Amino acid sequence: DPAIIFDLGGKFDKSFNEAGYNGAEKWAKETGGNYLEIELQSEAQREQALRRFAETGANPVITLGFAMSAALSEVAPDFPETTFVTNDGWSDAPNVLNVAFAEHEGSYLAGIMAAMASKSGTVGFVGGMDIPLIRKFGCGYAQGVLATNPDAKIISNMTGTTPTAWNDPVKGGELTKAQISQGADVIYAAAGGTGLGVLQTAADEGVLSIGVDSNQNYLHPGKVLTSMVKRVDVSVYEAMVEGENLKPGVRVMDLAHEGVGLAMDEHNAELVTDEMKAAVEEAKAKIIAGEITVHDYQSDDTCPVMKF
Amino acid sequence: MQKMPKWADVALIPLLNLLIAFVLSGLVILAIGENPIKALQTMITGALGSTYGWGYTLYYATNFIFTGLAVSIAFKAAMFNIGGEGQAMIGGLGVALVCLYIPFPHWSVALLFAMAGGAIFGAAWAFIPAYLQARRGSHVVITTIMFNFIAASLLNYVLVNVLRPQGEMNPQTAAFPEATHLPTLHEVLAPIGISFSKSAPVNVSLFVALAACVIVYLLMWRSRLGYEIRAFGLSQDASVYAGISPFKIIMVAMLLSGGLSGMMSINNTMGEAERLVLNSVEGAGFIGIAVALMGRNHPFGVLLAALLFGFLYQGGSELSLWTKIPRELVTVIQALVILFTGALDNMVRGPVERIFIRAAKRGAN
Amino acid sequence: MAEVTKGGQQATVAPAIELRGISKAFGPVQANKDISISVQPGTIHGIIGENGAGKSTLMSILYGFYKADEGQIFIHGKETQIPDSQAAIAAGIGMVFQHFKLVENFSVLENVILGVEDGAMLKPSLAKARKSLKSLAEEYELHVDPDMLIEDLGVGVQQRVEILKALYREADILILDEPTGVLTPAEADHLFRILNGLRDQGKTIILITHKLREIMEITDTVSVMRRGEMTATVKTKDTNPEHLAELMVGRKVLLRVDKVPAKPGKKVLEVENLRMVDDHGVERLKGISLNVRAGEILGIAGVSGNGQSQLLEVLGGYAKATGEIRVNDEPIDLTGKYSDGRSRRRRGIAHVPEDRQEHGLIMDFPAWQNVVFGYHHAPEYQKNKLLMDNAKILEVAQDKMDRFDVRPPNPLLEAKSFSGGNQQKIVVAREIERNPDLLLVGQPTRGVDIGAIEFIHKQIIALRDEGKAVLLVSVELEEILSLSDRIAVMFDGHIMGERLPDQTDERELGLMMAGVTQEGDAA
Amino acid sequence: MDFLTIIQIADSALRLATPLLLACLAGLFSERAGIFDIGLEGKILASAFFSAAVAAATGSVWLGLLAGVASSIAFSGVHGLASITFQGNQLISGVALNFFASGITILIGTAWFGLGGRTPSLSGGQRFSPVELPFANAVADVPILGPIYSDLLSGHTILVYVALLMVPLSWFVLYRTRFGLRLRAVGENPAAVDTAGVSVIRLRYAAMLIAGTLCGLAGVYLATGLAAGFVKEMSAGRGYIALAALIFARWRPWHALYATLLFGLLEAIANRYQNIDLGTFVIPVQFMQALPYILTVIILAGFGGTAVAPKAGGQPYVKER
Ligand SMILES: Nc1ncnc2c1ncn2[C@@H]1O[C@H](COP(=O)(O)OP(=O)(O)OP(=O)(O)O)[C@@H](O)[C@H]1O
Ligand SMILES: Nc1ncnc2c1ncn2[C@@H]1O[C@H](COP(=O)(O)OP(=O)(O)OP(=O)(O)O)[C@@H](O)[C@H]1O
Ligand SMILES: [Mg+2]
Ligand SMILES: [Mg+2]
Repeated sequence: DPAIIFDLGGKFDKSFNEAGYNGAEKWAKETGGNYLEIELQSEAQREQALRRFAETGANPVITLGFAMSAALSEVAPDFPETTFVTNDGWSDAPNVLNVAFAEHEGSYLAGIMAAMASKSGTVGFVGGMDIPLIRKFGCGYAQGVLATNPDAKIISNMTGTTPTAWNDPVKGGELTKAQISQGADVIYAAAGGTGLGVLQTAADEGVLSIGVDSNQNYLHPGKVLTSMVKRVDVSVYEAMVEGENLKPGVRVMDLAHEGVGLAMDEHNAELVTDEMKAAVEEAKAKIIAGEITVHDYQSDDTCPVMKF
Repeated sequence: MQKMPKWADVALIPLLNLLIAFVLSGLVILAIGENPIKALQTMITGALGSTYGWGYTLYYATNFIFTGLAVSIAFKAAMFNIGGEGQAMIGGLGVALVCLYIPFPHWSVALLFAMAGGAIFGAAWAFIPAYLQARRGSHVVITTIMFNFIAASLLNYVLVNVLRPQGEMNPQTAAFPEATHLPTLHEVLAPIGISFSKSAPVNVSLFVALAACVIVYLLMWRSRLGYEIRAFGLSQDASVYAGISPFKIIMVAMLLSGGLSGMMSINNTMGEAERLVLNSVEGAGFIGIAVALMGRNHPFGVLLAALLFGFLYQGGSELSLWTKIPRELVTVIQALVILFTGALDNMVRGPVERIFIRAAKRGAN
Repeated sequence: MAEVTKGGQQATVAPAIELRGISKAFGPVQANKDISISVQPGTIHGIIGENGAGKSTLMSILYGFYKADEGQIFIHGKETQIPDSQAAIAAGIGMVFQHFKLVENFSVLENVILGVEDGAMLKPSLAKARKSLKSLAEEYELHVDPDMLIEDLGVGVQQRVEILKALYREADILILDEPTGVLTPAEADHLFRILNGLRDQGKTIILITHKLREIMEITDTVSVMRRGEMTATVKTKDTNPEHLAELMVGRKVLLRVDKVPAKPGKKVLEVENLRMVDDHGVERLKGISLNVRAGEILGIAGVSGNGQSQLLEVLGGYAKATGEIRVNDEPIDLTGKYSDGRSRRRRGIAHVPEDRQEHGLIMDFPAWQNVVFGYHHAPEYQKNKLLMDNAKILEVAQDKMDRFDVRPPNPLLEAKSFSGGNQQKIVVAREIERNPDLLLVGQPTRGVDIGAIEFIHKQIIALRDEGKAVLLVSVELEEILSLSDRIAVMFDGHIMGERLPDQTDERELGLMMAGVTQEGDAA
Repeated sequence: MDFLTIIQIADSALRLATPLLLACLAGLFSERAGIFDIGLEGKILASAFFSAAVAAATGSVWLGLLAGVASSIAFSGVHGLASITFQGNQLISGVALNFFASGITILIGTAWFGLGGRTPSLSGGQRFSPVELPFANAVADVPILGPIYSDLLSGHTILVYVALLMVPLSWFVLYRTRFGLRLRAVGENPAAVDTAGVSVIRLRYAAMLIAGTLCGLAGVYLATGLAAGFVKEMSAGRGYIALAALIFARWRPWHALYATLLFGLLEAIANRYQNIDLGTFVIPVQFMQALPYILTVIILAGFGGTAVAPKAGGQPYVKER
């Protein structure tokens, strides 16, 4: 059987891990197979979970979150027979499939829509914690915004520095209010549970918000401009389908491979104008074609358009 | 004037308490439609059934011994140090700096320096609260709570902007050099022919922790300083009459407390992760409060309580690995254990005591 | 039904209080064993007994503070259940506890109405209480400022508040547990006048005390308790102090101190112009000058709260002050690094503090650890540079407790589980046995039974006869007069003057303590 | 910084202070009665969950409120059982309850809604909606006072006004009523209360009841007033901050208001001015996030003076050793 290891956020984090969970469930439903799973609770469990699952012959062992990188590099070599999958993480071990998502590209598109939907010319970004991954989201977003409206103003906030930063919708709401009072009328949330507070407050205050990771449009129909979906569900689903004979290596989940993208559905239909659609499609095409390169914060730990 | 034999006091009562706690936990498990017996088996075999299980149980216990001792020392001086969390974080920073920037010939030297680094940084983080308490009377509970938040911010900044290697996704330092690798129990025991799981993170820090228990015992119960700390904690007025300096005691107790919290990092940071990660402490500072209180603020009580929590942690991991029981159940079990062994103690003690006294009376006449 | 003859007239009435077969155990401690007494209405009944005899326990049971394991209580002839103090109050019982039950940071008024407020709102209750307090004050000359906070009142006044509490609750049975322990003779006399007044109104009073003088002076009947049992009940007029003392301790007790005349040597302690201001900025010592010679006892008399406590604190090293203090001609540091208790001890000053529970002992430490309290740095108690020699200390403790007849002689017991007198013996043993050059003693026999008093007095005299200097502070004029070789009277932070015990009397000292300057004294 | 911004920050401060204030007052009643309460965090969390859950299930926020308060009271009850009836260690009990809350809420939540402890987002009658104070719009244009009234004071959920009302109320109860007198007495010297013929036990349980209720309201406000639903661990340390505020306020109602408003204000400011760009470099966001706590310490040190806790605080009332 395959096994999946959810990160500390837990499989119901309404975003990243939950997407993975949905992929696994999809597979389970279709094939009727079942899979091993664990929601990590402590750092020391990372290695532990990998080993225990590998020992029991689970294959592939799918992990979510960049934080698994170190543990993978430790454990993978001890189980050459097993294929490990890391979403977001990285390991040079030969039996690891590295799935890399191009959040910056997805966020870039989100930025374009934000800029076009914004009447005030001021848009907001609320991140969970000031860590590289979140900067990657923010930086891509900012590039998209500025590409569309060079003199747009971007207000960026981080929620906190303790683990509760990801679970504080109240603070999320306050940050949103603060950004609105500074003129923001479209706000992109990349903050897990805290993001729910952002979307909620935006809806209450009558401004638009942009969800992240999973499709969160349905949370407030007609109030959520779109969601920058990260198809972890696809990655997990495919890995489970290929099962034993999954090939290690690198799999890039970018726009080209539909690994990231914007959620368009009935819930945000009337918010999305044709111009937006057009602009997004055009940018997407250009990015795929390489005519536009969205700077990836991770590549050099800098963001040309935004200070953190 | 013993109300009941010592063995009953130190063994029987706690066991009865534990029993109640586990029975209740069992009911909770039943309530969420799982099999408590199986769950208990999973926990016990998972945590104590193999050297592997022990390896993790002891690893967690090591953390809790340090933080537990830390809290208990402050308590003995009548101070409630809620700041173990922050002190441990900053201690980790100290350990990381030592390991990253000093080239070490051998792990033993590295360990000594890391211990110093962790202890000094941890103590430093306790210094301001201690000083403000001693000089300005600012309540140490507030200041240590605040310093937990401040520590989190500081660490977050340092790991994201200063110590994080370029291109590293995780807010964490580079891996420590090989020379600072602490031998795991496996590596320690293999030479003498005892085989111990090589994948368990328990390492020589365990021995440091055990040593710390003994040293703290000697300090608190055999040394002049310990005598003064305990006296001060029980009666400040009397201590002043006896010529004990409140300032000295408050500072010393808090610095020792912070130092011990900080030293925890040799286990989780240097021993396990071999790099400093953002949430390396993950609540051990708060668990320390429970451990200290349950251990009656006595080093050996702390040791036992720490083992118990190590067991709960490791047993809990196994639960979430092999059953569909959500990880939060473990938290609930911990809560019940703390509640019954710690706070509802007398619920059992009262009746038992009466039984013994009646027995004694009957014996008398 | 008992029959008493009082003031000539015959009376046959149900006893106001009758206890039958009361027993009470605290865990393994049998505090009261099958106790029965009955007290006639309109009389004052005294209860005496050694420390730990069970007096307070018995009365606390009557007042519903503790519940008896067995036994019945009859009030005015009819059986009454007293599960809690509320029931006791309802039955017309009031009690002044040995350790006051007052809320320190409440005003007198608030303390008085606590528990008997009428109505949910405070204002009316307070107003009403203020009025009746006035009238009570008139009636019994119990004057207190109703708005003062308890913590700002002297013990004497605090006790008045306790009595007022009882009267306000219209108690007709009043229990007083060692009321005079903390009072000056003047205050005590005042109290007795009040008690007599109450008796004449037909109220019934139970008085626990260690002072036979008071028993003889005011009670009609007296019971003696020993080791939790009621050993005797006699009419006061048919007995005498010596006999009572014997009943109480089980052996003959020497009630007066006998000592050889002092042979004063060189000055050990010299104090000049000592001034001290407390935390509230009040000047408590206003230029004290005195000296104590080797081989003499200087007694300091005074109403409590006139600076004696501060004087001891300064000399003992735990309060800062200005002026000059010399011990054996060496100046003592009053403000610097070495103005602490430890340095004082190093300089040969031992100190039996006024309050053994607040200062003298760590109540939660076992006796053996208390025996080195303050001297825990002394070389002989150390095993090596790092560790203390607990085995040795335990030995020393056992030995001291045997020689000082501390009961029970078990060094492993926590200090708090000893009765007051025995706690005091532990402190005295600790301080005297260091054989210091100068011994500071504050209220050495407060709340201590006569057996222990006799013993402690002997120890102090013995030390003085070894040629040590002793500074004795006590509110007990009797004690001052019988122990001291010289007497200084303190009032309002000044020394009013000095007297020799054989050339003065309680009257004169009393006047000086009240601040009345005598000719020839510079105040 | 223009006037409007000040209003907005003050507005945010008021919202952020409300849960702290309610929890702080809860702690105040508890500790004034001599029972330490570091279980505030847990009570807030439990109440937040049950209020949101029941509101979601029944569609009525008021039923949610009842459920939330009830759960918090239940927690207080256990705390009372441990620290009053069984004379246990009050700190341990508090710690245990905090653990229990963080576990049980998610456990039940998962079993109930299958959203991993989250409750569905609340909407309409499932949450408290803002109440406009009378003439809010009318006076809006009056300079200075207008905005203060219509933007700052008006437009909060009812619970905010309840919380503010609780301050004078608590003061009145504590200092003007028989109950208050006895409550304060029992926290200072239970023996005095006992010998005055009043039941220490009953008084302390009463205090627990009040504390439970107030803390419950704090949780309700978090989940159904500020946020729209429960998210695991959403109390996010506010219970501890409330505790700090309580000590800061030296166990006095009005000071509790000031202390919590201060915390709220500091947080609001930190939220509003998060990355201040000084051209050459940006003040690190982490610094701004730590600022409220740093300032708290500084202010506390500046104030000086020891905060004297109720004398009998923390020790169970034991008559017979
Ligand atoms: N609350 C209590 N818990 C346990 N033991 C107690 C308690 N109160 C008193 N005792 C014990 O009961 C015995 C009687 O105590 P009690 O206070 O009645 O004596 P007493 O005659 O009042 O002594 P004293 O003259 O010193 O006041 C003593 O051994 C004391 O240690
Ligand atoms: N009151 C004092 N006046 C003058 N010198 C002093 C005084 N107190 C201490 N000293 C000096 O300071 C030295 C060290 O102080 P102390 O007596 O505390 O050493 P110690 O007792 O060995 O300390 P510890 O017991 O903690 O090891 C003493 O040996 C003495 O010379
Ligand atoms: Mg007594
Ligand atoms: Mg010494």
